[in-house]
Amino acid sequence: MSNKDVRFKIAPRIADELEDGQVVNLGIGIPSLVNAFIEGKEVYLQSENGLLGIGPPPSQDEFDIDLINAGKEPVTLANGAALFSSADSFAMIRGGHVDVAVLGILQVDTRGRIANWAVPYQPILGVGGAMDLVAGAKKVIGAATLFAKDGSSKIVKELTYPISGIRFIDLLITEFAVFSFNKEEMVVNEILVDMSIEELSDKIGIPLKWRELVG
Amino acid sequence: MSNKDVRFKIAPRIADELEDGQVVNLGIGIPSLVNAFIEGKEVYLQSENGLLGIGPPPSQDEFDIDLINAGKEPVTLANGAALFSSADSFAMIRGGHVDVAVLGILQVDTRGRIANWAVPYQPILGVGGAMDLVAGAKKVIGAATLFAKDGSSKIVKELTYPISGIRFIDLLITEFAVFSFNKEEMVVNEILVDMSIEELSDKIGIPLKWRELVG
Amino acid sequence: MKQKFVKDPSTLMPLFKDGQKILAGGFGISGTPLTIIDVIAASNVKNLKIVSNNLGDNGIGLHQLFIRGQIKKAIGSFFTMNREAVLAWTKGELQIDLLPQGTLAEAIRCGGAGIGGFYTKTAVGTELANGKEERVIDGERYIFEKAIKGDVAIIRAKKADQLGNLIYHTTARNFNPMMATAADVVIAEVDEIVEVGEIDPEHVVTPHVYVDYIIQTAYQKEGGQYVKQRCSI
Amino acid sequence: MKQKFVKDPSTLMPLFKDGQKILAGGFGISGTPLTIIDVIAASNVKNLKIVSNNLGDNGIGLHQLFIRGQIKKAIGSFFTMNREAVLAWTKGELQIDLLPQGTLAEAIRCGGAGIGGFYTKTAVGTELANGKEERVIDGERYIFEKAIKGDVAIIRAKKADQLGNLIYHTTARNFNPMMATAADVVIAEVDEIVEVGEIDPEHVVTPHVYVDYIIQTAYQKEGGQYVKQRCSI
Repeated sequence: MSNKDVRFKIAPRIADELEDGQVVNLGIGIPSLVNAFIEGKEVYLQSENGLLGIGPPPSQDEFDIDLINAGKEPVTLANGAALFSSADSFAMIRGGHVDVAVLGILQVDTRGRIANWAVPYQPILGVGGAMDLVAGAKKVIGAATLFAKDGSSKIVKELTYPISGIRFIDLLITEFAVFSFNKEEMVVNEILVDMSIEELSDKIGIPLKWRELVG
Repeated sequence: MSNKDVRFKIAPRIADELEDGQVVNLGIGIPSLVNAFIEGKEVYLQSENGLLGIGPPPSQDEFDIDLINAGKEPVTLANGAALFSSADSFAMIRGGHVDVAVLGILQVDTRGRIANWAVPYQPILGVGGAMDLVAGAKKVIGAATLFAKDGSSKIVKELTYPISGIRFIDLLITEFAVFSFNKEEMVVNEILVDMSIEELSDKIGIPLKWRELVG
Repeated sequence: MKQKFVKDPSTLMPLFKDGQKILAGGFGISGTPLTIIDVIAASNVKNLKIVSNNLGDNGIGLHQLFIRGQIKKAIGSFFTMNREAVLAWTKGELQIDLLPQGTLAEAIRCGGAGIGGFYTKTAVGTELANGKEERVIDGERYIFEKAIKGDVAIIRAKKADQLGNLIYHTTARNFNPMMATAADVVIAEVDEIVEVGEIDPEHVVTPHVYVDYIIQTAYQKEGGQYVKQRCSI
Repeated sequence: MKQKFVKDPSTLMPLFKDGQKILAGGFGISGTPLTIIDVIAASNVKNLKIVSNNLGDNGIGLHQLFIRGQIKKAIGSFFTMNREAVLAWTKGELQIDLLPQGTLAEAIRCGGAGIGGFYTKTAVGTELANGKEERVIDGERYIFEKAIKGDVAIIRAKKADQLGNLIYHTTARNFNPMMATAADVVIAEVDEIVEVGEIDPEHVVTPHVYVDYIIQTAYQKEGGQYVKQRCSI
């Protein structure tokens, strides 16, 4: 699969996790593609620059460069939207009122802590709302291709990239599998390719186990 | 003069101190009477429950029990008014955006610290916005009859009533005289009755001096 | 769409439990959720901790809960006018936490905003600063205040859309918008419920994410007071 | 009524001085006071400390001030896209204080609200918490952040009335309302100036007390970008 195909495989799987009535913040990158797969679901998209209720992408006529999402892409207002300041928006995020944040990640450790804002040995000059979302959202879903460009696994025993917060994420969705983190333990919820859990373990170099399905 | 006459003597003198363009918060008691004497001045009245721009008292038709000032008296909206929450209102007050607070006082010491929210040996169960206004307004004008019901002077060397904050007020307006506090020193700006400064000093038991008029 | 509108307010009764901390909007009677307070009264829950500017008046609003002995502790800024409350406090029957009005408003805002606490210049050097940490920041004295959160917030708005977006009416806004953000369960009492889309996104004061239940008020303004129109409970 | 509307923006030039801390609204180009920034550029003031989410883009907005070497320090949340700024920082020519976006927004709000500082849960345990005080409140970890204030705030709104009451346009609101509260001098750039009374008191976002000067924007939206319409300076 091309990188683009992979991303478009991950996005609808993320959409499957979203539930009617949820307030969801979609990060930049793969998470932003999720918007295209939630039609029919009553999900309310929050944008940290000050909007609850992102509508469908604008037509040529609707296009307004002032009305943008956190990735600075033009958007529209959904029916029932609300506009507010950045202070009010981050009060909403940090205060635990966003049900789900879907965040692109660079690394995740096997307990569920993520790195998604900076690269080692590079100037650290941008963070945006990443840390607020990690600290504040009720549920955090990580989204990423499982392997970096250099072939290394993004799931690691210890983060080597700068950490984004002390909070453990809930779910990691990759093109190979869906992982969940319960009580700081990583388990496999679902394998999305024709591969055994042992093969997947070998591929990422970390022993994996299935989530125990409780009654 | 009856007590009512006295209060109505103090109120217009306070109004004289207010300037066009100022945002003013009028406290409960004598300060609330000032409203009647500012006609013709462009003063914007702030009410700490969430309003900038109090209009004239409501007619029978306009009366709305939801639209009240901080003293819970019915008010109207002035042209150009703005409504906001209590948090935003006290952000405005505490943040130093109210030009003048006119506050009733129980005592003031000779440096300009005031007591205006509680009585000694009584349960302390109400403070409202008093301390926020003392701490936050750019200028504080104290308003009071000079003597308490028991005949004691409200100007004292040391407060015996609970203090309202560490801030020194700027001006004290009584029925006898106008006092100002500069660099923590009390001086007499103006005597409003037929009395010498020595007679006034005797009356309150504190030596008084005139403000030195500079330039 | 989640059905937030509850036709019969009495069905909300199970939301209230003994010992809860309840944030109640209102300044005097203005902006007070009178109908929801009637539900709490009827529920007979006890030992409530009430966070509200004051405790209602004349048997209306929170004063009703006080009279019925349902309140264990009141956290607010102005109880002087609630004479029985003062008496109950003197007798040790009511606990009171007194905060400056602006500190109360800010603490509730912080509670809803993921802020643990803040430094305010209000009340420095006064009796209300007793036992509170003081810190000098850039040469100015401040005291520390912790954020306030509640189990349930009961608020009063003018209009809700079916999603739960709210707008308020004049100074009846007061503490309601912050309280809407700072509790696990938020119930809004409104005059009017409209279709989604009828409130301009620029005018929404409380976005729907904060609101769990909406009821229509049973009270109307008549002759300078609120009069109960329907026997809702 | 104080005349806040300034017809010729260039007359505002004396308000800007070397070494000032300037709060500049905007998220990307949305909500950025482009005309006021042109005035600052023309004023040639130097060593500015700019508080803004980012530093504009493509020679527009704050990027212009950066290119002209007027900025000594940038306090914001996202400079990664300003490649020359990153380079200048590497060379030691530009100081940068990086804050999480929500911490930045909250610090500015506190600056305007008489709050000295606050405890936030954002960034706990990260490199951005280095050197910052940590405190556990009710079992949760928080870090301390000081309030931010400026000498001048330059903000962008949709509409002002002659008094200075402001309303905003969609997501161009962003940092502007907080910045309006947190500086000694506040200049608002708007699309439209209307008579007092034309903005509903319920809809005012920034009350007039916060606004010192109002100018009409020289920019209009055309073909997906802002284009300067009048040579204002």
